[in-house]
Amino acid sequence: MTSTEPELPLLRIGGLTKRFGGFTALDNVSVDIRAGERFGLIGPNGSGKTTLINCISGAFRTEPGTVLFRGEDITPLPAHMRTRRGIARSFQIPRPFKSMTVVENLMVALDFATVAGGFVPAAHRRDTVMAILAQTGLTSKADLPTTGLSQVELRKMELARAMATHPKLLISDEAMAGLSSSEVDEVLDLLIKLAGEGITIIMIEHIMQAVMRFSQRVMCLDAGRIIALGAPDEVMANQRVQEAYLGT
Amino acid sequence: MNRNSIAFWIGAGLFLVVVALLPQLIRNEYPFFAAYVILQFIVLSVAWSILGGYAGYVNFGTSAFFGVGVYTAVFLFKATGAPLAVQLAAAAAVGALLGFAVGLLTLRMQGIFFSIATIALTIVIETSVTNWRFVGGAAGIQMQRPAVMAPFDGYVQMLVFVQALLVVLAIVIARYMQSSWIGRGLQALKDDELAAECTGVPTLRLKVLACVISGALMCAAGAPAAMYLQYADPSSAFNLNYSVSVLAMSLIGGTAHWAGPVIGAILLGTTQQLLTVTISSEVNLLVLGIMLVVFVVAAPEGLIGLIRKASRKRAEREA
Amino acid sequence: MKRRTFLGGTIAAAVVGRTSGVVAEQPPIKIGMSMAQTGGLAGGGKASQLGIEIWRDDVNAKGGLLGRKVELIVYDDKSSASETPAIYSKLLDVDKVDLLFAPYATVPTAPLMPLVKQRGLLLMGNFSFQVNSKVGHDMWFNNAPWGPADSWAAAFLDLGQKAGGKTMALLAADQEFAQNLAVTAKAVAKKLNMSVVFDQAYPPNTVEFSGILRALNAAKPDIVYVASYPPDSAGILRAVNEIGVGDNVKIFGGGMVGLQFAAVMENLGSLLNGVVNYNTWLPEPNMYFDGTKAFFDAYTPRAKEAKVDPLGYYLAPFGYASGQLVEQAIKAVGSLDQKAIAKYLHGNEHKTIVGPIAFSADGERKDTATLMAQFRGIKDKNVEQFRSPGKQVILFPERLKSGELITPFEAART
Amino acid sequence: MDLLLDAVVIGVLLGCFYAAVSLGLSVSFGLLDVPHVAHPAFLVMASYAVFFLNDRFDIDPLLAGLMITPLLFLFGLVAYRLYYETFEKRGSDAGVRGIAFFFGVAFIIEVLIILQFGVDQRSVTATYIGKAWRIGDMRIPLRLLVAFAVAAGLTILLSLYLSKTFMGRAIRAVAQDQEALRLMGANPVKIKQWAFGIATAVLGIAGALLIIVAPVDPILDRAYIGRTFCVVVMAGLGSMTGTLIAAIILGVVETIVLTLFGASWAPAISFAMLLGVLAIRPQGLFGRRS
Repeated sequence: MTSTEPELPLLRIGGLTKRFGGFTALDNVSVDIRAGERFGLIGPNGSGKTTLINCISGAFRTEPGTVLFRGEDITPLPAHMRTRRGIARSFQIPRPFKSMTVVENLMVALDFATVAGGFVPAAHRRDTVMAILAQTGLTSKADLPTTGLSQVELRKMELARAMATHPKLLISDEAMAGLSSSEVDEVLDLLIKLAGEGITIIMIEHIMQAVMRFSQRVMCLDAGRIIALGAPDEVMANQRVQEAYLGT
Repeated sequence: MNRNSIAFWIGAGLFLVVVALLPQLIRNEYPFFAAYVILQFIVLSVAWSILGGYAGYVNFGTSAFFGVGVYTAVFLFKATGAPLAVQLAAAAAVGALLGFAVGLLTLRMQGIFFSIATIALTIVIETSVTNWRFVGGAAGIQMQRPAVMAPFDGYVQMLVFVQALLVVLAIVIARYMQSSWIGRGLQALKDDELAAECTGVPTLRLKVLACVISGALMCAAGAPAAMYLQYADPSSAFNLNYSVSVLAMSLIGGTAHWAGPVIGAILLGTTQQLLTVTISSEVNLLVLGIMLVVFVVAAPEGLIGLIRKASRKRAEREA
Repeated sequence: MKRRTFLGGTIAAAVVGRTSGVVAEQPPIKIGMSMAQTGGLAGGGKASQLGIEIWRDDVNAKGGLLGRKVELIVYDDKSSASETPAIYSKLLDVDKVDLLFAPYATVPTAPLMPLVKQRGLLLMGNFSFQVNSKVGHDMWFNNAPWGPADSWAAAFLDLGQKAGGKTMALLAADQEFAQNLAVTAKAVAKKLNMSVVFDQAYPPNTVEFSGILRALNAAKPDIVYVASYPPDSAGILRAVNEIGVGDNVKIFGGGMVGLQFAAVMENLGSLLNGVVNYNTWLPEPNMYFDGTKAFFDAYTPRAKEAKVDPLGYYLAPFGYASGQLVEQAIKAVGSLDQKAIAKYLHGNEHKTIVGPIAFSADGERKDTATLMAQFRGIKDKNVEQFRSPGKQVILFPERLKSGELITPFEAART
Repeated sequence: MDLLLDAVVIGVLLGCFYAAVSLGLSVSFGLLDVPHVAHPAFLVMASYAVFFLNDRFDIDPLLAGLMITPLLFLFGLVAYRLYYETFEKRGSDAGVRGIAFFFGVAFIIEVLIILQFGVDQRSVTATYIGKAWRIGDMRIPLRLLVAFAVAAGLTILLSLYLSKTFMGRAIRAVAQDQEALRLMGANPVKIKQWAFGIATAVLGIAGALLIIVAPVDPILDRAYIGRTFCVVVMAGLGSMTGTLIAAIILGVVETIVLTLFGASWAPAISFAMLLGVLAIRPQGLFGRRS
């Protein structure tokens, strides 16, 4: 199941293992993600999806296993260094900077994440932020405090904040959980649009329709192991995947 | 430079000029003694807020930093007779180093653990100084001030000016940090440390930076105290009172803006000075207790929060 | 009622002085001081202040000084050194007091010494220990009976040596006053050719002394010199009672602060028996001078009302004596000229309710009048027993003596 | 060697006493995350109540401690309600302001004690105070043995309560996952309030021990802020047996340093140990969090 492409993958995860005390959350996970890919990550609750992206984004340290990003070993790097190299994420439960407005939330990303790409000159900062907000449909909320946002707006704000870090890889952690079907479509459209701009996206999702519509490849985790990886319909048809889902 | 900044710098300049001229206008020494204490608390509160307010890490060890400042000055004075400016600079350097060490050691922990670590640190440092015979140990040490330097005609007046300089320095730093990327990073990590980290904020480095700056300022604020009291003993220099008063001043003023701790320190510092010379009994402590409880319950964002709310309401009415 | 008692203690003084119009033509003579109302020194501070207040009332009843009423201005220094410079500056520059009394104890007094020296002011000290030794101010006078720095330790170790002691253990709190005592004790021991077999400084807030006392016992000293603070003094004596100190100990005590305060003495009761400790005034026959009895007759009811130490032997009469000293000096000089007052105080012996007082050049007593007294026949839970003579037998100094040392320590405990 | 054995024995007993005064905090701070810096002030207050009953009515201090337990429980319920209404309910930033709030409460308690009882230190009388138990050459103060027995009993009782009873398990659950509890139909606020009541009620006995072991004064609480938090953090939050063990470690180390090395270094050693634990094992020695 390993990829056979000659060029280097954007992200290469090799032999990743993560234990909490006696509990093994991830067990020897290896996968490559190609540049520009739309990658779906599924699995029942507690299967290790969020743990995996925590390991990719640097929130957790991993003992055995490596994470290679654009050919560089980023395993020892803390999260913010990974963000600066181009890995951005959203959170399962939105984590806005509560004391700030929407614009200020994005400013944080501009201030800190784009160090490698050079500072955005002061005069253009607001323009840059507003452009991202326009893209995510949050223009009218720009100067509101985040406490005043609805659930779907919070999700979009998180994606916008992630975008403001100018990522090459965007990880969306259940950005559609708890949204209405029309809102799910909104967010999904947004993610597809972002992918169209050349950003590689890993999407964790429970809503299968969304996964099927979005993903070029899907990986299914169960109890910390990869049980299926491939084209969406192949994975869905996989018996172990079905068992895993029905089993919970 | 916008209008706001110009007003700020003019204000700061005027403040220093007034402090420098005051000895010519007021011959009475008492206001200088009282002012010195209040200014000292302003520096401490502003410095505390850099870590405690902006980053949300509650330092219980204000007295540790203050005491280290005092004893750096005592040591230098006793060992080399170094002038005040050298004592100050050395205290700031030691404070920065201490802040760096404390930060690296403890800032990986969650907020409350950091607070507890700072309590422990205070006790460890106080005990060490108590056992350090060269600076007097537990028995304390008396010092004779050197002659006052021109253009000042009284030592206390000079110390007030020095402390006023520190106030301006502390505010300038706090103000810069608040409005710059550093402040935004600290605010982000205060709101949500993981989200901040994943937005590119080097949280540990920023916290350590805040701890270094805060520590340097606190130690600097403590350094002149040796010459102010002409006496130092560990139980006074490491008094819990500094930690609690500074915490109270910052919260009463509000920590979201640099002006908060300034207002809080002036308000509570003046109140304490007044109570000392009026009621002058255990009621003094009772007032501090009640003010703390009332403010954190009724004005969670401090006075600054109340002012902002009021002005927002006015703006809404006018709109 | 409650409110009045806690406010009353401190500001009533100022109010009374201002509102009484008996000698309205002349402004009052103002005496300023800080005194601990809160913090660790508060118990002593309040008792001391009451003594001074009784003197003020007495002198005003006699028509005041130089035909002027005496007024006290007292602020709380919270037992801390960092408060006193501002307070004394306020007293001098805003309240314009005519005379300064020092706060109770060494720490709050220490920062004032350079101030009064620079301004050339008289400071009537209040139980500080060797605070002037490095400053050398010639207008400083200590009301405490300490005398020369080493006399304290010398008195105790002398008693021990006469009882056959050759080795000494030193247990001192790691705090200001106790450490000063410890230093002089070591110097005296050297002079007396006594070997120090145990020397420990224990930290403030130590909870349990049984361990440390075992270590002390293991050194098998003949003399145990303890320099401790109130909370620890009780802990140490409890541990002594439980663990014992061994039969070879001839004499135990010396510099335990706290065993002079009624609440502590009442708590410890029979645990006190046998301990030889320093004191300043005790109800023994030789201790009554002109006015002493009248003073305690006035003190006892007022102390009860103000919730201050009911016995008040340790500090209160010396507060009164401070007043008597300046009273006599001002009367003799005929003015408030501080230089003249200081000169008079240095040049003469003064009669007070705590006995005659003469000062040496450094402002301390010429001869020590620090008492070394042994607790005897103390029962539990009874504060009134301490009012009768024989409960604390004075062993030193010779002229005030009321009995002989019972030794060894274990024999004296029963 | 004899001395070392002695120091260890005394240290263990002293440690048990430290455990007794820290158990309440282990519940309120360890399990409920309430930054209860007024815990030692509550403790001293309980000691003064015990003193009052002992002094006035000659009631045995331990019995007096038991007598005030229900009152303290109610006091705890009210205190938590107040805290909840002003902080937890509003959510944001409760940590910093909570600390300030409890400091304020602690000062108010200190002043109230001074006004009622004066600034002098107080102690109680009981048959087991001032006597020692002799084993061969060793003498152990009875009051420490009492503290030891009571503390051990208290720890066991509290552990049993938290693991065996429904309410106890609910308290442990609330510490881990409030949402899950809410889904189970239990009201986490009620449970936390109850738990805080328990944490305060325990102070009745703990306060009695405090004044049995040594005299108390109105500002004694300040000396115990460091000690109690040190024990609870070293234990790992919310572990009762961990609290007992950590307290014993603190007691033993403190006593050994006090007895055998430079006594004046004792506080530095114990708190340096805390710093070490925090730096190396932030979850404490027996921590529940990984």
